[in-house]
Amino acid sequence: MARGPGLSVAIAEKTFPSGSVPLFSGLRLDIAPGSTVAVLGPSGVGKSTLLRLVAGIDTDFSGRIVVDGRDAALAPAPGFVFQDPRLLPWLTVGGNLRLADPALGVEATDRLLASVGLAGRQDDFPHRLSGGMQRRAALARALAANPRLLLLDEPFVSLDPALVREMHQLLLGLLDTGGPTALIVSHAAEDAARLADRAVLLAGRPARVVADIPLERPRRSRSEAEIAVYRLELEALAAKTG
Amino acid sequence: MARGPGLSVAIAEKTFPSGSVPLFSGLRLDIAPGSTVAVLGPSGVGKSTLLRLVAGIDTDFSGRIVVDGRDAALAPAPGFVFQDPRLLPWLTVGGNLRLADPALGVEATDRLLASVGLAGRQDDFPHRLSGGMQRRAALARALAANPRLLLLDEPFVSLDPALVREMHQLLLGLLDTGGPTALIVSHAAEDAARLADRAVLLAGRPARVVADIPLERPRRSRSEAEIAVYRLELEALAAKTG
Amino acid sequence: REILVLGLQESGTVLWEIEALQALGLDEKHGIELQIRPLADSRAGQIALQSGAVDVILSDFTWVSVQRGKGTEVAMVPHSLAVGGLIVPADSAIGAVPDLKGRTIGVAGGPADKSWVILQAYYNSLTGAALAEDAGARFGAPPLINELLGAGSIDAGLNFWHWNARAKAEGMVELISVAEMLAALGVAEPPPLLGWTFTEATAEARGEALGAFLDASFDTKAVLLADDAAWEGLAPLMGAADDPALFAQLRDDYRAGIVAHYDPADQHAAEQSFALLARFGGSDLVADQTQLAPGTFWAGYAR
Amino acid sequence: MRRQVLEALSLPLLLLLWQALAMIFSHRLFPTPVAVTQEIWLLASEGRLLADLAKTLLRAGAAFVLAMGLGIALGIVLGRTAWADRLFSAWLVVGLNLPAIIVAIVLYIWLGLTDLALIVAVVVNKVPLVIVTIREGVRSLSPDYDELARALRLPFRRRLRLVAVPQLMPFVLAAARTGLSLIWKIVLVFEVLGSDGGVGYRVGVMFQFFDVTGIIAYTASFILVVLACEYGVLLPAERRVLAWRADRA
Amino acid sequence: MRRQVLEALSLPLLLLLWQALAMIFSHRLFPTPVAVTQEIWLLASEGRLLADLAKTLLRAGAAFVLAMGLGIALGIVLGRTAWADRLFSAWLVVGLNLPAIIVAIVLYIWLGLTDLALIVAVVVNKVPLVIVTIREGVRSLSPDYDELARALRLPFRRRLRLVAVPQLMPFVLAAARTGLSLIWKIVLVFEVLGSDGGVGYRVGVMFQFFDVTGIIAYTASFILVVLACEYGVLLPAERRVLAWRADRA
Ligand SMILES: Nc1ncnc2c1ncn2[C@@H]1O[C@H](COP(=O)(O)OP(=O)(O)OP(=O)(O)O)[C@@H](O)[C@H]1O
Ligand SMILES: Nc1ncnc2c1ncn2[C@@H]1O[C@H](COP(=O)(O)OP(=O)(O)OP(=O)(O)O)[C@@H](O)[C@H]1O
Ligand SMILES: [Mg+2]
Ligand SMILES: [Mg+2]
Repeated sequence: MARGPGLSVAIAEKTFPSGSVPLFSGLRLDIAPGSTVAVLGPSGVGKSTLLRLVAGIDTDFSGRIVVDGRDAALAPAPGFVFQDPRLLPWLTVGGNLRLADPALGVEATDRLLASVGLAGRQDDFPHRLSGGMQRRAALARALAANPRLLLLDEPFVSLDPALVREMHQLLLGLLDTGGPTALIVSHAAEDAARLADRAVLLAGRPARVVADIPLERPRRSRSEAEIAVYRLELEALAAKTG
Repeated sequence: MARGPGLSVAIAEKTFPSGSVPLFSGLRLDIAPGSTVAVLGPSGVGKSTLLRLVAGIDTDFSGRIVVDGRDAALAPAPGFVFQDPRLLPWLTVGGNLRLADPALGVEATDRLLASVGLAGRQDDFPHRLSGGMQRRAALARALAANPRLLLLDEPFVSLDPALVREMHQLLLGLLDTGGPTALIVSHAAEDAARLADRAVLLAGRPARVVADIPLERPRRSRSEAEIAVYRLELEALAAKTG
Repeated sequence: REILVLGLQESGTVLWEIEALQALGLDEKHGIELQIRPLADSRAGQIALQSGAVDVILSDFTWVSVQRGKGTEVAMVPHSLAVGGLIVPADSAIGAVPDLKGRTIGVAGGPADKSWVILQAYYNSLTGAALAEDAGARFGAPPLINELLGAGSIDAGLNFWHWNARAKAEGMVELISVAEMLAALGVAEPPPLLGWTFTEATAEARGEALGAFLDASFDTKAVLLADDAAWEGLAPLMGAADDPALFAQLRDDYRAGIVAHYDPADQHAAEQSFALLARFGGSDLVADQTQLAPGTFWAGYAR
Repeated sequence: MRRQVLEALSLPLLLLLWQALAMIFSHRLFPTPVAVTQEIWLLASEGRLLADLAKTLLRAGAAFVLAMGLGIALGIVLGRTAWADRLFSAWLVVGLNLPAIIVAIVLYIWLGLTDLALIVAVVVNKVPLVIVTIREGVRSLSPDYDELARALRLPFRRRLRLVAVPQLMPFVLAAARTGLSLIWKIVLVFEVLGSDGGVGYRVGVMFQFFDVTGIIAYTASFILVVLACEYGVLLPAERRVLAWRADRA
Repeated sequence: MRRQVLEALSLPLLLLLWQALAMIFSHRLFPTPVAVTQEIWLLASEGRLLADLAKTLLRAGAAFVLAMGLGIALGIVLGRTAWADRLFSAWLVVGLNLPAIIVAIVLYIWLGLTDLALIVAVVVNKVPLVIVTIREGVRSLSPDYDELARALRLPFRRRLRLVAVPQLMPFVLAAARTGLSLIWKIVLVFEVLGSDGGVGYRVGVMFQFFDVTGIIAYTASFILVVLACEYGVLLPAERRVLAWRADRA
């Protein structure tokens, strides 16, 4: 498979109609094709907004966000996990997956759902799922169309530790073989330590990149000890700004 | 302030209309007045459902749930944090707090919002808040009426580590001085290790209490080391069943 | 003075007579007081009579006959013989009824309108064919027919007399009146199509007042028939205040329809017309009756 | 199970109540359902009931389809584009409140006394109502799902079908249910004003005789058709489309 | 700013269009707005326009309040209690499709030609429409917020006001906007059938003479009142209640 797109984020200013202080002002961020970036930062700093801008959903800002040479809004659909599950309640779980890829066959649906621990739930409406199950369904939907760009807003929340490990494995497999570019927002340093090859810490208002750390050891070959070190490093960093 | 109510949960059977296997069957759980119980268990085991039953929201089960000698549905309003923020979008943040307590004054609102890091946001509509901010507003709403029973479904999700610590402090203060009875659902062993004086682990379908561990050291006097021990203990336990 | 409530269509031609009646003081003379309840259209009159809100309305004889057939005890005393006619533009190529073949006729009312039924019967008697098949008919409200005739979107109009009077005043020509058609079909005398209508309960309980009112009405008619001066005050009511030609047309056509005498024993013209209507109009016009219901014309009064 | 029983009971219960009331009052202008049924039979076998019904159904059906289609399209446009909504806000109010009689006069004069004029008049009368209802629906579409649709880059038609329509469904259903009944009522009025047949025309004729049994017979047969629509088309469609909501309850 | 400008332009634009069309066609039955304005002035100063308008407004207003109140209450009941909804499902369809003329006959004959009969007839005609719209709204109430209300043990009135009404708002607005216009149209019909004044009565009389200018003058003055309602009451109320939605956009 081809590598994921490179990203070039240059936000001159992003202010919400109601806000006075801009959320972003002169933010620059370049992301290499196929890399996985963990986006860290305190609650309310602008992480979700950044993902929305990169996804081309929110176009109300000055500046330019380029995905693979094209304007973000014109780039192909990213795989997006919103901060809430945002499943359409009138579609079954399977229907929600087919929303992302109308051509998704029965088998592919089965396989995808099984990979997030929801085997056999394709015909249930979302309200029959528990909170954590809904989030997993949302993750499955984001992956359904094999997107080249993954934008995941706290994808592992509401999952028990065993499931989190499973999801880590799932993503590791995907990131290494498929090579999509990924932005993952998470408050758990562990997620970054396992999945990312770069961590970006946002802080302040307007938000700025206060730390930009390469996690150089290729994630497949990281030992548990190395992961623990990364984790402690990131936690310490976050503690300073939080 | 008076102690929180004692709880006696005896669910003969709880099955969802669509489900075949009951979710609970012969579940018993007694909770002492004023105690704080962490409810742990894998995603989809029935934690949120248990909270709904105890809150008296879901009355479609056989058995009996007694809160302070009364049927759960007839007991006074608990402070409930749902798994999603569930703020009413047409009310401001202040309006959402007053939903729980119509008599809540301006000052009390200010104080409450400040305590969850949302000082000055009372007149914003919820959609202006970030995901983590909305969760904190929901927590503030649950605390607004000084309820004697707290039912918190993953209250610290989507918060950065610093905020989680602040929220821990907030709850610690409340639990120790006010003495409400509390059920806290969380996947983070840390939350239980710091706040709970008892941890209940649910697993299986029908869900059963597979572990019921007293955290005997009073939470105020727990050292960081003791907390770490508790945490590892709970994590190990969860790993076995997850 | 006894009070009698009349439900009358506002701006209807009947108001001309009432206005004259009051101007002549004939109500006082006959010892009654008339209260007019204005109505917006003819359907409102039927509702008003049935609900007891008024004592007397104006309606046509088929309605009364059909109501009697259905068991509602109403009766009438003739008020007017005025009928409509077939009207065409002055330069029309239609010179006689058979020329209607292939033309478009605008008919006031609907397929069950009395004039339309009679025209069909007349056409049939002349040509042996069915007019409804030979010509295109469009049905609509009376003013709409005049409007469409003026605009040239229909070739001929079959309208009520006062609408025809207006059309005539604007230069249209009446080809043949319904009375003439009836005559040709063998109804020698014009039938009294419209009459004062009341329930028999009213007739019984208030026969005297009713009689007094009918006396006043016939007296007024006599004056209107003979005396131009009585018309003078009516021009505004007739909507012809500044149109002498229209005024004269309306007055003359009105006079042509005035009922001078009433003998309940002699209803030959009405019975004949009813039978004709029943034969050609069918149940839409006369329900299931084939004969004028006995007692349609009130026996409690004669003039 | 119980659902079907209650639904099946609804109409008989109404008929029973009607019969009881008619027997208590026993007035010529208040016929019993039995009498009306006989009348329907009579009118259908010997009269022109079926032909009239067909005419009216055709007119009402055509007007319904046109009005709903136009109204939904315009409602969506006005709900989404604020400037158009504002610019035409007064037009809509005027359109809503234009009496049928004026529309009828204007159209009959322009288009003549034709079926086309009648159908156009009905559509003109009904469209503003559909617009208003659908516009409220569009205004209350969830911006969250909008974001989702944009993130997924859903093409317009899929977005409409999968995201917008399910949310608009309650409004469409309200517009359809009220719409069908309004359209038939307006058709009645226009048929009285100028047409050569149809239920409204015949009811107008019957009104001349105060033939209440006949009027009710005609009305009842039309209502039976609408009931058939409701139970045969609308309710099943609604159940299918709103299955997710029923599943939840 | 721009919002007000567009809204203020809406009506003049319509009048301009009308004037242009009237001048192009220049037909006696298509009066210009200027002619209509003069006619309004004439009818108001010398005729009975104001008295008629007052009568009709009173009737329409009373019927509106009653119909909305009853319809909302019944709509909520039917939306919440499935058995009642099913048991009365056919009744509602019948109620929706009962022609005005039948209701008018029955009520005028029972209650006499009174204002009471007129208002009751209008209410009977309109209530089913409100019920259908509100019922759809109630059916689409969020069960999540319901749970919240139950958890907070909100008493009935607060629950209604703070949780249910804001969700029902789009449906209530749709019902109110369409309702006002429908009620006025039905009042027109009933005034023709049995009353001694009011806009409908006068329009009926004017129709006898095809006094189109007069009819439009009467209609226009009523529509002006409705426009005043829309811009003076409905829109501001809507903006206040739906502030949260506007804030978001
Ligand atoms: N309305 C419903 N209909 C059918 N099944 C339901 C319904 N609600 C919940 N369930 C099922 O009940 C089970 C327990 O759900 P619950 O939400 O209580 O889980 P949970 O322990 O809170 O999980 P999580 O940690 O993922 O939130 C799940 O298997 C879910 O599928
Ligand atoms: N529609 C809006 N109108 C006004 N302000 C907004 C809006 N959406 C977000 N904000 C503000 O923008 C800031 C960033 O929000 P964002 O959701 O991006 O934060 P976040 O980093 O994702 O936080 P969290 O971790 O809590 O989800 C917050 O202060 C929030 O109040
Ligand atoms: Mg966020
Ligand atoms: Mg849960």
